[in-house]
Amino acid sequence: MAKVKGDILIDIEKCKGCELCAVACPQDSLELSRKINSKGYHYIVKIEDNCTGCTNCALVCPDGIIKVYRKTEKKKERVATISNVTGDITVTVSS
Amino acid sequence: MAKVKGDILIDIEKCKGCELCAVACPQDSLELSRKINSKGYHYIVKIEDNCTGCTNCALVCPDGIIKVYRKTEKKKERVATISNVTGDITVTVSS
Amino acid sequence: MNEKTMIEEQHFSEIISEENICTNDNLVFERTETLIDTTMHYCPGCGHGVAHRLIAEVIDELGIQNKTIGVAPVGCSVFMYNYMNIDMTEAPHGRASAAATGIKRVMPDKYVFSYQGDGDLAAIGTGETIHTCNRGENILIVFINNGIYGMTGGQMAPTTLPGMKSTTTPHGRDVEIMGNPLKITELIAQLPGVYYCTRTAVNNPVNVRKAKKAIMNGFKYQELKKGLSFVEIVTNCPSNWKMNPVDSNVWMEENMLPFYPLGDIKVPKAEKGE
Amino acid sequence: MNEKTMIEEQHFSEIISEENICTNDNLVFERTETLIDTTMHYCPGCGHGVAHRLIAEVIDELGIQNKTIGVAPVGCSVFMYNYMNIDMTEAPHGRASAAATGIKRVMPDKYVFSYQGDGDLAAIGTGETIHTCNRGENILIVFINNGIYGMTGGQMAPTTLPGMKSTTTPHGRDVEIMGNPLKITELIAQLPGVYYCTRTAVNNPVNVRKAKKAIMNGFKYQELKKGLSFVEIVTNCPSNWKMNPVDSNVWMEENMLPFYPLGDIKVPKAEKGE
Amino acid sequence: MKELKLMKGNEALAEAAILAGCDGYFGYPITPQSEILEYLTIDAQKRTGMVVLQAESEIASINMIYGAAGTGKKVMTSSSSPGMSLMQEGISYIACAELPCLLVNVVRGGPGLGTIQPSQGDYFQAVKGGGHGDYKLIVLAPSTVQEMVDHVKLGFDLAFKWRNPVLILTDGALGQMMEKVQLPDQLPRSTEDPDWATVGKPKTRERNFITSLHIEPDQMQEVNLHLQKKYRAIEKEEIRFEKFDCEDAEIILVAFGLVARICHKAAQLAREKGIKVGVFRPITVYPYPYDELNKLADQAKGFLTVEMNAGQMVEDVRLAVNGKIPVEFLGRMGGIVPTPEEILLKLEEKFVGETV
Amino acid sequence: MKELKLMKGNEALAEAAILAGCDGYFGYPITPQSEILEYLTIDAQKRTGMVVLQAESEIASINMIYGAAGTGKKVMTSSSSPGMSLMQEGISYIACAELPCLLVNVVRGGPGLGTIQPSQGDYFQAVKGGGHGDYKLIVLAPSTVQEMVDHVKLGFDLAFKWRNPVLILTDGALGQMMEKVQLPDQLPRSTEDPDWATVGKPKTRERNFITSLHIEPDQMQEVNLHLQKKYRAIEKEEIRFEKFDCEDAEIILVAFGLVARICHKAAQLAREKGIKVGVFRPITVYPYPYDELNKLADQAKGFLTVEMNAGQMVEDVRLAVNGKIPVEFLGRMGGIVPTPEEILLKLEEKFVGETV
Amino acid sequence: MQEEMIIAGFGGQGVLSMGQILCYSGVMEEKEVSWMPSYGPEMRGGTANCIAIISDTKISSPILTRFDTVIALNQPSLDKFENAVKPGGLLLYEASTILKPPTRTDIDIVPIEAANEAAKLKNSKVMNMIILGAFLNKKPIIKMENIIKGIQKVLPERYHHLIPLNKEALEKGMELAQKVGEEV
Amino acid sequence: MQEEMIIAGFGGQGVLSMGQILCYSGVMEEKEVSWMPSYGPEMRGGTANCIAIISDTKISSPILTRFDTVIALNQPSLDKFENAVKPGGLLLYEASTILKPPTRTDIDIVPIEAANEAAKLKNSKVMNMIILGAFLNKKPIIKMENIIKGIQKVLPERYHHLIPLNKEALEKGMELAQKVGEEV
Ligand SMILES: Cc1ncc(C[n+]2csc(CCOP(=O)(O)OP(=O)(O)O)c2C)c(N)n1
Ligand SMILES: Cc1ncc(C[n+]2csc(CCOP(=O)(O)OP(=O)(O)O)c2C)c(N)n1
Ligand code: SF4
Ligand code: SF4
Ligand code: SF4
Ligand code: SF4
Ligand code: SF4
Ligand code: SF4
Ligand SMILES: [Mg+2]
Ligand SMILES: [Mg+2]
Repeated sequence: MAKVKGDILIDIEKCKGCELCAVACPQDSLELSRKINSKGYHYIVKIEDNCTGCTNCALVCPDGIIKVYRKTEKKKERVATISNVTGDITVTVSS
Repeated sequence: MAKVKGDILIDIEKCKGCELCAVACPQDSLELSRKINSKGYHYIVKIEDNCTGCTNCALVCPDGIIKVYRKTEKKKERVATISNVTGDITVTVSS
Repeated sequence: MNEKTMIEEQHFSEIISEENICTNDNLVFERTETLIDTTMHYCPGCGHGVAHRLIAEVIDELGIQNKTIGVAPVGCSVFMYNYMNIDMTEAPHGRASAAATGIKRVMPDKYVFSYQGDGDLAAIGTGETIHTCNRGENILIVFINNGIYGMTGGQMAPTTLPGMKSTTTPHGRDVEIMGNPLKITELIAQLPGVYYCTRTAVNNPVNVRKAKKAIMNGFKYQELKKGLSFVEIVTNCPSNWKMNPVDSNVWMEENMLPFYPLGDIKVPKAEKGE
Repeated sequence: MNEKTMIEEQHFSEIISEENICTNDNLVFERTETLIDTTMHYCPGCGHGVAHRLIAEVIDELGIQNKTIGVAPVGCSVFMYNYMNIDMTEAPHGRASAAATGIKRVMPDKYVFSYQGDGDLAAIGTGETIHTCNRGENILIVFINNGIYGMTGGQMAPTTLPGMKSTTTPHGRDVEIMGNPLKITELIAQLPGVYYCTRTAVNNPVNVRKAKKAIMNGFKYQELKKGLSFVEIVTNCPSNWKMNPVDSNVWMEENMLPFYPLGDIKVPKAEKGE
Repeated sequence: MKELKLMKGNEALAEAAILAGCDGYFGYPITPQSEILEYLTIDAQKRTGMVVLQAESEIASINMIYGAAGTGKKVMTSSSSPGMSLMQEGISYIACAELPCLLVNVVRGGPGLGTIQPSQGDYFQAVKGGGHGDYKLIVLAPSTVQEMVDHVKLGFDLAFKWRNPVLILTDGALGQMMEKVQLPDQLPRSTEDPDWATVGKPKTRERNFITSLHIEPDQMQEVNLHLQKKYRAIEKEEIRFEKFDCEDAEIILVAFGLVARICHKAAQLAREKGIKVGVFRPITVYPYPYDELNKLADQAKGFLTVEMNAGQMVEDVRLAVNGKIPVEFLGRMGGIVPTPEEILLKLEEKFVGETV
Repeated sequence: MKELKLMKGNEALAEAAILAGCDGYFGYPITPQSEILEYLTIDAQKRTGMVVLQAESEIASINMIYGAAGTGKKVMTSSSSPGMSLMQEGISYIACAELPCLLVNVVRGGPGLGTIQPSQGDYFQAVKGGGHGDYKLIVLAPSTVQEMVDHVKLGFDLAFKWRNPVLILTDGALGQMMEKVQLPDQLPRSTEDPDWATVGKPKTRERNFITSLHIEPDQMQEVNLHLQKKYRAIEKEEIRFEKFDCEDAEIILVAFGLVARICHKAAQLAREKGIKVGVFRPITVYPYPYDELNKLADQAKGFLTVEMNAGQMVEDVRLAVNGKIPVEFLGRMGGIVPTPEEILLKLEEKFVGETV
Repeated sequence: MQEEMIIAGFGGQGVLSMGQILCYSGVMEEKEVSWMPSYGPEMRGGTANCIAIISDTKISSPILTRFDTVIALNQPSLDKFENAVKPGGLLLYEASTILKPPTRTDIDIVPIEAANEAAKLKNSKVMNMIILGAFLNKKPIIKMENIIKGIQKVLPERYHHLIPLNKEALEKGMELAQKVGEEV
Repeated sequence: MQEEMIIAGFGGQGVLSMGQILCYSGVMEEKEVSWMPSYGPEMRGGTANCIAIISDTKISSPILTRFDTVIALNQPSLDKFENAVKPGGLLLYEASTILKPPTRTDIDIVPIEAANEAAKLKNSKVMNMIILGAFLNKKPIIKMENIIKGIQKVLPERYHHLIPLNKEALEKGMELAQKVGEEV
């Protein structure tokens, strides 16, 4: 398996299973789960560990529920499209 | 004086004295009267007898109150812009 | 009281030429039948009168008085139904084209036209204008652009020229605040539903003839079910421009026409060469 | 009951990769602050969500949350104010640009935008749209064109494609009856008051980036008091197109985009070369 | 007997329009009445040649109606509260020009964008005049899906009889619910042109024109007096209402539309408890059955008006009763439908012990 | 004493708006009120920085108001009857969203395009609600040019006190006539942002949003109940009226606006003939002075309501009187103003001999 | 004192300002005043008029149908309002252009050839002031000094140099009316 | 007889047609019926429901808040309507996907694993018919033959070949419900 350079966190409780992220992912890392969340939607899950952190999935996600992480050798400035974040990254399930 | 080929009838009681006919007349045949009609307007009168019956005055008269007559050697078909008329030509003054 | 000669007397004295050629045989122009023989309420020199007459002449020439339904706007021409001897409806301000749509849809075989001022058609009625045109309703819209709200006493219209004074732009239209004059005719010409779109004027005999031709085209295309015809007539409003009629026409030529150039904007392909 | 594993458990099992790089240091993308952290009511895959996010991101990047006032339409995005952490007004159907005009005129130093669907902006709101654009109000209009009335359950919009089925064109849009789809964006681009006018989409990452750039431009031009910016976003409506989200995006590419081609329609002269 | 169908109120009304020989429908979508337009787009045109057009707005709709009604055709539009508000100018024009047409308001909860749930909050707008000037619509208030059907033909008939716009004032529940209906036979579409219609002027008659402009006060007053005279005649001839168990009733529930049905149930519950309750339902809310209610006031101890609003028709009830007996009010708003139980409670609280 | 000016009602009202520190006017021309916009375009912007914008329609105007009022600024629009009808949807939104603003209806004769002459035919629209749903405007009815001035500041004050739109219901005569007025001092324009206003959300507070959408019936009912509670409070606190010679009056003329002045004259003529007549003039027609009228009904033998319409406010008078004494009506329409003489005649015909 | 009058003529003849001057002057004398113009499109090209009321007590309706005084500046106005004069009232008209003089016998009729006189004063615009002067001669309800103040109020600043001419016209009107009085 | 019920679930689960079938069947038996759907945007993605009333006598309100029977096809619906069952009433729910079962003790509770059973029938769409069958077992208010007629009315012509499958599903549901009854 390729060296992992990226990863994502999906707030699956808010996922509506539209699969647009899956289509957008150049790595084919994403797929719909057989299971459903409490809203009744099949949600998206990572099926491969080959994420490059390209942010494509997050860019097209209509529900804005994907966080993208990327580890690079030389830490670059954040790209223009990204906002400053300082908050906690744990994903909580809304009750 | 040139041979008279055209003439006009103006329903002066309906004339509002706008003088647009006078401006349009290539023969400068028309002018505002010093007198006024019962609506209080100075009305237009013919001051020259050189009318060619070109219909210009009638075409621009906003109040449609000019009748144009033209006598030609060989009677031609009426021009496209003219409608059929059979009525009486006396001009009545509206009370 | 010697000045107060009866007007009736003067009347005939002034119309009799040396050789009386005023006989039916020689008649080449008179008020057309469908234009009712009454004094119109328009101000002296106002272009509405000519525009009315041209429509009436076209109706008579086509012999369609019994198949024509007109829609009057709210604006100075609100009383149009008093002057046209045809069936007419007076529509709410801005909605003449919607009313015309309603009429045409339920009576597709009749000729339907609306007649609207620039405030009516291009301000409050913009939505109806655009959509009537876009649907390609098979009607004729006659658009009287005098750059002002005539009826209500001279307020700014969407078509009022930059810098032009009106009662609501007492210091002249400031395009920074009010935007530029709206060339609605160019705008609707873009719409596929519009078959024929032209801009005319009635300020001189040549233009009057052209305007009549345009109106005639509008009715003919309607007969052929071609879609929407749109005839703009740039006119004067001497009263609210605060000019005499003659000057108003000069001002119009010099100021309105450069901004609203006369001529066809959209013509059927085959006819372009005409 | 062995299938009924608690969802919470699955959650974490699925997000942990071999080497956990999900640390703050490595974070490159997350929901921007101004987009409120709640589930939006939109259908799965609906483009409104992305459009909201992009606006929120631009606001955050420009740091103008405290100076921005948005106007939501009536349409699926009527609840926009539940998702955007900024001051907002929900305007009557079609009137968002008039409301935005009102706001901007009395608060010229604030950033004002309206966000409107195709029914809202191009049907009932046509008059307001044209005149807001024509006045060159110094605001941004974001126009969501999904070719349908989403909110009310899939009726024909002015932008519905020829032959396209909707609940009010069950046999497909017949352009003979309903007219052609209205390209309002091309129309308003003609108006001098419009400074910047572009058509974008949010169906793939490239387009999302472009759409964001367009929105960013809109806000920047507003800062520079350049006049009106108009950003159309062609989107899907999976629910009313009766497709799954993925198919809807394909359909959009194949059917909507040929009719509504992406790209700039009017850009400031100096920037054309950019 | 004809087949009973199960139909949604909106669709039943649309079907009834086709069957009534309606010539044209012009409308704009809005919940909870979009099914009317949707239903008509399926095959109305094919079945009868009826014109069906989705307009660009409610204002366009009402003005298409204005134009088309002027041709003497049977035309109609429908909308729900906010859309109806936009039509008020056009309605005032139509009323003044005395054009027959059918309007439908499937009322939802207001004010503003409000909710799409049922309400009776537009009563005032419908009967007092939401538009400007002194005019009246004939207003029918169906309470069943069957009446949603019946009032279409009745509406057109009244519209043409009086040359007056007729409004069906219904609500989201009646529009959305399914109930049994029996549909009438297909009637032909309009064939003869009324003599006032703008259909193209033959040489043989004076031109017709439709206008509401009467710039001279004298003329305008003439028109106003003429309209008022017509309204007085309508008030004489066209009042419709329904009484239920009123003969011996000491308390009378007054309600229109859907709420009247709930009052029936409440009255039943009351009678089970030995309280003599009747129900009075105006079917026409304009013209309003003032006299009938006034007569009932001689017999009853009190009225309870129940509405899905903050108290609108109750003013007409009070005007009818003119102080003879107490008129109480129970209203629910925002899309909430009152229950028979709360009506009973209110009724007991206000009248039992004391007056009964 | 400040200088007395002779001013047209419309211009006086416009001047009063500038002096009241109005932040913005958005409007569309219509006779007989175009002078308001025209006057403001002269130098309002220069004098106070007030925004003055000619909108493309009345619908645009009211929605510009809707947007601008949401920022907490003092904004206003004006129109006349047909234009006012077009604003009904927007007004219903504004009322539900509880935005303060000032509306002016310089009423002309209707229905339809009607006449441009004065009328009171929009009373129902103003006080019962021309738009959809249960809402109320605070409605002021000036009867002099001076009140056209005074009601502007009063209107803004009430609008902000109650977060409610206020309507000045006047007519073409009051708009066009010149009378003496005394103008108030210049007030500053809005300086502080109300805490509910949409002015840009600082980190320190929750976002503000202006909406009238409450999709859930429970929520919507909440909003409705809140509004109704506010209206009850307004009805307690804000009733304004004027009595003239009512102390010993056996017959009371009830009229609002211009007509009240004519009633004064009629009352005077009556007193000259020995008939004890008083005049009651509601200044606020919503909230309506029901109680005060009801009290007068204990003392008087009869009321005569006089209006320039077919009988609109008379319903409120009847509701107030609740059958205690007869309430008669005299109305003129179409721009015709009733004369003192005909009022006297009617009064004698209805009440003299019999009741006096 | 209560004077209810209508002043009617063509638009442009100055009928509206005549009424305004009277009202402003009335204000100077602490009277109640009301001025009500005809308005709307019918003004265009047609007749314009205004109703002016000057009174010691509160004024009821600004719109009336019977008047103490009718001032008519053209034939249509004369035709329209002759019958609106209260019995015993005053009908004052510009006589130069009138073809059909009034016929009532129960009122005071004062014809003034104001247009001709204005022509003599070389300014046709002051015709209305001549008529106003004539009116004030017949009904001296307001002091001349206050009328002048009224003119100052109504006339835009840039025309104030014409005040002397206006005064002259007023006086001419008074003189003409005086003569009519004497003739009778 | 009067049966007031609400059927709630996700859009697409066939809750609306369940109610319609019951009502159509009711019409066949000359009963009064009323069917009222939830409507509007909240349907999208969220829950859908309909209120069905079948009665021997005239029906008053189509909108109710307390029911003789609640049928819940998912967790949100169960959560929302559990308390809307009248005491002694019936709460019937699709149990395969339910994490938090109902807790009331004063009502009849009938869980049916209809989704699982539908999977066994190889057509997830008939889940609603299984539930309907179960309901009819508990409350046999309408004859099976009329239910089939109702299905014919509601199902578009092109799906009529599926009627036997639907019938099978109904019977399966009755059977399952019967068992639940016996377990208790
Ligand atoms: C709803 C409504 N708003 C405003 C008006 C007032 N109004 C009457 S005509 C008019 C504008 C007329 O201008 P235009 O359409 O240009 O026609 P013109 O008189 O110049 O020919 C306006 C604003 C009205 N009658 N109805
Ligand atoms: C005056 C008025 N008319 C109609 C409606 C009903 N309505 C609500 S949203 C809408 C159209 C929504 O379509 P669009 O603007 O394209 O937005 P989308 O939902 O597709 O994003 C309509 C017709 C309304 N709320 N108000
Ligand atoms: S960040 Fe890129 S590679 Fe990683 S899951 Fe998302 S789209 Fe795929
Ligand atoms: S795009 Fe977002 S909502 Fe859609 S499936 Fe992916 S994570 Fe879920
Ligand atoms: S017809 Fe021609 S020449 Fe004769 S008067 Fe008219 S314009 Fe002049
Ligand atoms: S154009 Fe007509 S109205 Fe004008 S002056 Fe000539 S004749 Fe008279
Ligand atoms: S006001 Fe202008 S447009 Fe109207 S009639 Fe007079 S000149 Fe013509
Ligand atoms: S209906 Fe269409 S536009 Fe609306 S939320 Fe659903 S997918 Fe989006
Ligand atoms: Mg104009
Ligand atoms: Mg859309």
